[in-house]
Amino acid sequence: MLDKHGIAKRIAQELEDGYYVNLGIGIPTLVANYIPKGIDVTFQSENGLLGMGPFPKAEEVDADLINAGKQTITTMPGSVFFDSAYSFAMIRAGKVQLTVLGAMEVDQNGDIANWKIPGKMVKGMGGAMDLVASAENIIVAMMHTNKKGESKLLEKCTLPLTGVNCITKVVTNLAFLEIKNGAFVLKERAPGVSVEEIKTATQGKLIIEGDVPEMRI
Amino acid sequence: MLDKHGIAKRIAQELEDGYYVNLGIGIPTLVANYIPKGIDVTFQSENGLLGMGPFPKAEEVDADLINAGKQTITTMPGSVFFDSAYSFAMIRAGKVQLTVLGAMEVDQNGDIANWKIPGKMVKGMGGAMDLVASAENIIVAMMHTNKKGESKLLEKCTLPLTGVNCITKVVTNLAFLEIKNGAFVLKERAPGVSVEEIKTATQGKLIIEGDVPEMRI
Amino acid sequence: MNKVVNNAEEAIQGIESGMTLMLGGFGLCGIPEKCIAALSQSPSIKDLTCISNNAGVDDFGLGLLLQNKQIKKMISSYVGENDEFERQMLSGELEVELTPQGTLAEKCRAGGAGIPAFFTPAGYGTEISDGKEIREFNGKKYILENSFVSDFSIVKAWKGDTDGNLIFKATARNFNPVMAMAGKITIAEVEELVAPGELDPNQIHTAGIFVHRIFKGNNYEKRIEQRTVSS
Amino acid sequence: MNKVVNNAEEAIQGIESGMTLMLGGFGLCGIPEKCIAALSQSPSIKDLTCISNNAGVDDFGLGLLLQNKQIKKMISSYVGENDEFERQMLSGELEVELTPQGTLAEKCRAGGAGIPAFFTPAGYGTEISDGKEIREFNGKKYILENSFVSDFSIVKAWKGDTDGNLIFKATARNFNPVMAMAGKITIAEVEELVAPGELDPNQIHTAGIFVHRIFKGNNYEKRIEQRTVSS
Repeated sequence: MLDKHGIAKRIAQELEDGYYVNLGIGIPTLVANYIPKGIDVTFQSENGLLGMGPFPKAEEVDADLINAGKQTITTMPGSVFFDSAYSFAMIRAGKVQLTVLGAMEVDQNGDIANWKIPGKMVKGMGGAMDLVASAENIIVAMMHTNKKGESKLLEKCTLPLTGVNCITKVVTNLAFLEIKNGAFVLKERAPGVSVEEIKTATQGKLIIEGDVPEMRI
Repeated sequence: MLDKHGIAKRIAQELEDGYYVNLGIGIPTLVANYIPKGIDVTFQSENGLLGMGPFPKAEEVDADLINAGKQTITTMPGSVFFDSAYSFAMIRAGKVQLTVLGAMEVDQNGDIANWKIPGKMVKGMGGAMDLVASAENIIVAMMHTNKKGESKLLEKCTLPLTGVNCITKVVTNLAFLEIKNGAFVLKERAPGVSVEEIKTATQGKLIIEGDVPEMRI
Repeated sequence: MNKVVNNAEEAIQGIESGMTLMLGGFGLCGIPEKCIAALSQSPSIKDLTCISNNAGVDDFGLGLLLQNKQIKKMISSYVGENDEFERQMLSGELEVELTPQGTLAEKCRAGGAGIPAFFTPAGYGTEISDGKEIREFNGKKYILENSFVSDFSIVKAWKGDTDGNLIFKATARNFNPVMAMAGKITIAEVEELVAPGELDPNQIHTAGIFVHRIFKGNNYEKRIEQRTVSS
Repeated sequence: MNKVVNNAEEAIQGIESGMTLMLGGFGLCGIPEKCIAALSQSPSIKDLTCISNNAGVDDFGLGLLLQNKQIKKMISSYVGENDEFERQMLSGELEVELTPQGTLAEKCRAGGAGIPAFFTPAGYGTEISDGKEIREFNGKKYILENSFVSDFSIVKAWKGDTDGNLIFKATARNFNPVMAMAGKITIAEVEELVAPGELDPNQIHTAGIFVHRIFKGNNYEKRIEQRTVSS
């Protein structure tokens, strides 16, 4: 079974040299810590930065330099600042090659729900709807089940949607799955997790083809 | 009767302090030479400049610094360069307060034709259609009649249109007119020109109210 | 034509109850803190519709106007770092229109570009598309969104000149340039105000044609929401 | 990931007959003269659709491709400083789609912003609006225009870095930044090529994410169409 860092590590293996990547808040943010060696990726922060670096040292903190999570950050050489319209221009035009974000629910059609729970205070969708409507390659990083032990990989999302038909990959504490032709295709098991456990934890249609390898983290 | 410079001088009297102005090619360009004293106006060139200055000295010529007529120019202090989309953003949003342009025909409804003559090589509309569709205050600068002596102030334009219902004022070699409620309203006669001459040279509906004063240039 | 005013109090003259304001900033980064403070000192200005990506925190930014109940409606992409906001929203005192962040930015940019409406994919198939026109282009579904124009846009820049040309710093740029475009009247507060010609004309982010009033603010607080540091 | 190529010949690899190209520039100002020259040296590339505000002059800029009859269709706002252009257009060899300049710029920007269509007032009531959807917003009539995307966009910048970030000079900026946004593949030729970090991140006009190939051109001619001087 993977912890948050394990999920981030597995997702980091999906990075390719030259990728422009947008990381959501939470587990996705951790992906930046595990970029494979020899690979050069550039992080986009939708509030207006390409080339986001790590957190600053205490003495370098600049209130005018934050990421989309409102955290103080730094920039890498070659970084660029721009306005919000330009930022979402590059997102909608598909120039951000990989988006990683968290979710409350994902379904077998690639629909995602991650912004609103009826009856609870709604904070808003931020840039998530623009991101999921535009990126060609979207990986969801989340726990396989919710706090009540219910599957978050569903036949059909029950919560208000963030986007439809958009998620291509899911990495959870239990497995790496692709979404294809209306089903979750089990590609890899997390270390020490059996196919049976994944089956039990997955409510949506699950396709298991041959021997499912264990992840190499 | 006014020459080109006289037309430009009369139009310059319509400038107000703080105006952002776009001048078309030909007579309109001359308006910049007659800005009334004490008045501060900023010229916009739709290829991407706010704060256009006069032509450069020979040794200052810069191929990267031209106006919309493709002429080498200079900038004034406080000038700004921008891209074509931003340039037409300010035009369409109505931030350019006065547009002056030439025309082949104008009619009593404020329609204008200035880009195309059937059967002749068509060079294109450039930015004219955007300008006339957007500016609230558009002055046409032109001769009252064409080379054949036919009126260019018509009941209805006969040439392909550049814009409809958009021209508010016309300054010709003979007169200063406003377009209102489907008619040309004669506001001023050019020096030495009689109301009768203007009537004869105007094919569209002409309204003459009381004594029509002579321009003061 | 003088665009320079002395301070935030002068800058906000003419803002009246019931108006629609745009306010730049992302979180507390790049917000026009001087004008917001001045508005909060004019509690008779009420029923405002505020277009702003976020709604401040309880005691800073738009939170100050919420405390005074000066805001009738917020149009934002993400809110609720703010207890008073949550209270007013849940009690129904405050109307909230949540809009995807990119759509919000594009609505402002379009309004400031004379484009009344445009198609965007964001929110298709979600409740955001309810009641909106859907159209397919090249096999993909898009929503028709109308643009925004404000009575007053209030932005914060790093440097400005007296002609209203603006330069923003780092990610404090965010919504400020597009909101500056979309104001019937646009107010800019800046940290440094210089004479025309002192800013490089190649390097200006907002052209002065979009800015009607400008002033230098003093002692910016620039509060940080999430101070994250590395060791 | 290396975006740097050695020269224009390498940069235009992959451009094939029948493709749609966008080419920056206004008149001869800010045109990608090195790539245009390289294309004219590859006369087997034909039937191009070229989106460019103008069409060059007989012996410079896009005029070179016209001489070679490499262009099937021009999409421009103003053409005909060019005898060969006129001849091909009148004989029907060359198809020409005239588009208002602001609409042309916005079509490129929209294509590069993932906006497939937008409403604009330009050309309403003229032949430009023939066959297009008309809609009224706030009492004014607008035309629905579709956006443009190119197979290759070719732009010319003043300075660039090896990540593809670009800075333009003066009015040589014009259509270049919006066309850079709208290319499936975007090529930038620059006068000065530097390492990442040498350009101020606040001052970049085109973000490298939009640029796929970049090279330094030498000995730019920068021909002037109308040399006007004051005494």
